[in-house]
Amino acid sequence: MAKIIGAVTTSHVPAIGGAIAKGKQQDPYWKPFFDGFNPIRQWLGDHKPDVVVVIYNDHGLNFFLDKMPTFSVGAAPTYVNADEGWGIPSLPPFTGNQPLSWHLIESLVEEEFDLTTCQEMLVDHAFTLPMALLWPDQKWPVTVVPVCINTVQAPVPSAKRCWKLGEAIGRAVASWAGDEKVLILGTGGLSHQLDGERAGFINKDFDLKFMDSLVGDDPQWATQFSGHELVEKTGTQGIELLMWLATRATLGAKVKDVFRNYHIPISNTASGLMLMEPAV
Amino acid sequence: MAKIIGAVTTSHVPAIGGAIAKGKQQDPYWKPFFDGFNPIRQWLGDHKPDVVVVIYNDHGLNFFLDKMPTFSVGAAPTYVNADEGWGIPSLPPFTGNQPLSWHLIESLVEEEFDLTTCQEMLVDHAFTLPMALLWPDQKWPVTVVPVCINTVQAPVPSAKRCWKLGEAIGRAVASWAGDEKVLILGTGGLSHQLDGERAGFINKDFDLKFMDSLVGDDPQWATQFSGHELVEKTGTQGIELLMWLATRATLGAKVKDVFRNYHIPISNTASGLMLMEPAV
Amino acid sequence: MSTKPQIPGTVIFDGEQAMKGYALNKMCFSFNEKANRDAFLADEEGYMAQYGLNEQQAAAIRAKNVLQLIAAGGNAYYLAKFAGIFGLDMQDIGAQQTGMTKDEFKAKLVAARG
Amino acid sequence: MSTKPQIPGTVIFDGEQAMKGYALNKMCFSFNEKANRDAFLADEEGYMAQYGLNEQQAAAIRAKNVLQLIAAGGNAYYLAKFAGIFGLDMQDIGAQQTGMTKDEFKAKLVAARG
Ligand SMILES: [Fe+3]
Ligand SMILES: [Fe+3]
Repeated sequence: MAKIIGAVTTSHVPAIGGAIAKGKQQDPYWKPFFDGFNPIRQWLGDHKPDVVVVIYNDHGLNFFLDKMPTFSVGAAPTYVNADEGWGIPSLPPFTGNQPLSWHLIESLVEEEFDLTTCQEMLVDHAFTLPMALLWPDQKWPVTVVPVCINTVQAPVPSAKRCWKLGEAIGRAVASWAGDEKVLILGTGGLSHQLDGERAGFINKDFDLKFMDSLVGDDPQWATQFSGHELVEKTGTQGIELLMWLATRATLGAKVKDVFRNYHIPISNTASGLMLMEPAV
Repeated sequence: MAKIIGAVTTSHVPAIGGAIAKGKQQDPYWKPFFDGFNPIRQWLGDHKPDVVVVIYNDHGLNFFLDKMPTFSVGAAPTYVNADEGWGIPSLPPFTGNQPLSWHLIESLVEEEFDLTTCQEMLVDHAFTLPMALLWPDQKWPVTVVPVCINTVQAPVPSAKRCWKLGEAIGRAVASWAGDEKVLILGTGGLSHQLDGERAGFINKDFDLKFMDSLVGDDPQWATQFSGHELVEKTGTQGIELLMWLATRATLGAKVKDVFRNYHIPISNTASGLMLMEPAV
Repeated sequence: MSTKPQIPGTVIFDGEQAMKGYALNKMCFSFNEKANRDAFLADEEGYMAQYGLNEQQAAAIRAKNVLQLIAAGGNAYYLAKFAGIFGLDMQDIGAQQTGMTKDEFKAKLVAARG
Repeated sequence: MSTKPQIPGTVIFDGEQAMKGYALNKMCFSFNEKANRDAFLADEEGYMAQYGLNEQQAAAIRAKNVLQLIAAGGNAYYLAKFAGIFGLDMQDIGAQQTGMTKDEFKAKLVAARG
């Protein structure tokens, strides 16, 4: 049976792509961010996952407002990205895991998740850059299954619903007949707001409390808040923490808090990073 | 407060468009089908709905497999159709009811339906032809909200899930601040199978039992069956009866059985027609 | 994906079929537009190559054989648009798949009245 | 749609905003492709007309003013692609919206470390 061996949650911003392309990882501005990934890479080398389920949000590359899904799951043979409008360098293609994609889709629809299935799908920086942070040589040693959550168009799914989605993904992986080691990678947040007079808003207190909550006794703590309240507390794009909730939920009730990093700012974003393992 | 004044469920097939275009309504082949709509038109003239929520399935016009939603809701200012590949005449555009669309979307996402929102949307014969059967002059006296359910790509949503969707649409309409009279129009089915060696399969016993169930004490009778079982009993396209279930569910526990028609065949399809009112 | 009991004469378009038929269905989806239908008719082989159909799919298209198209991963909803190019109606399609004449197939439908 | 308490300096991109901004956002979505970015730069007015921008939207685009673009229904995720055409980064955008210099805005971000 397939097994979730761990989950990584991280922030994403397009500027990371620029920093990688220009080799700025050790510049004083970027060092505290990039160095945070060293222990993760160590862990990946030791644990060698076979598949990554990437829970992320599209930033207007694959989806426009004509067809905007709440939850979409990729089922393509390969996934590529694009320059997204500002010419960021594109990364090598990712190989899909179509049988696992369809198993996830079958399981989730059975559990009354109203998915949009994507048999062709562009993946944006929220997908590609965290992968490049985990595997800097960009020779992906894994296949992938993209799971995308809408944060572009309100209403976005509630934190409660995203938690349930993550739980169902956990059950789906556990019921998969293959023997793959699965990593869940959730990308987004933490607090930041790009638009409006409140641009530059960051909420360190909330972020730290949120990170604590995920590895504590009440990992569903953040699900008490509505989408509107989460925007108020974390910024218009801080709502991307929904990816972290779904990711955490795949791991079950208790987890091992393996590693954390938190750094302000990368671009306009409070950057968080966590590695969790399911508690045995 | 807005109010659902009734629901019509009907079959759809592209050939109806050809019959209308050629004025064949009184040909012996088509007469038993078209005449069935006379009492419905009478009722519409008496009750004058303001808005129609059309629950239908797309046949590969608006959605391809690259982005295939389980449930999608239109939120466009206008909806047009297209020739769909075989040159059927296109009908006058339909005016959307965007405020009601967004109210439905807000309500349904709040209730954990994972919708795809469509701010631009082509509507196919499953939407346009039933409208033309209700209003043959094609001067639509109503605004519309399209709700589309996937029957193209398995897994399709379960009958249970479609029932719940309909219930939630009923609650959403009831909570809408406007004073519109709302008609629900569900289109699809009844038993038919276009593809495979079993093409031409029709199951009259099941269809009649299903129609009875909708106005009886156990309107959820058909929700006991899985999607696979429904295909077995009603054909690969007979599964479109999901639209009827969602439509019926908008009306609440008890309904008045106002009118029914059933005729075999139109094209390869067993054609059913029902008009129900919520019981007061 | 395929653990459910078979329904005779019936292929459920599930993930397995979808993976098999993507190129074929994408081509058929393009036939929603008249310009594309015309382009196909003008150069069938070139059009199929453009969508990357495999040999099984191309042969089924050349043969206009619906059962073969389904076996090659075709989805009924998209295949209908291919059939439309040749003015085939659903009774033509039904007759072809069941090995009946069109009149026999129509009679079978009427017989379902019981 | 707008019954929730206002968050100061913040516009939630809900249905109301979406209805207002569809044409603008559709144009910005097109900037995912370099050919479209180039076409815009070659003829800004013609490109805007092609997408049916209203006067408020066109004026905001001409002014490259983010707050005006948001007021005209622009969505941050799509607007970012417009900003990218001019090589503006998120600190430029932040400074413009908050009325700070870029250095002041950067200092504000660092100050969030507490
Ligand atoms: Fe983001
Ligand atoms: Fe149909």
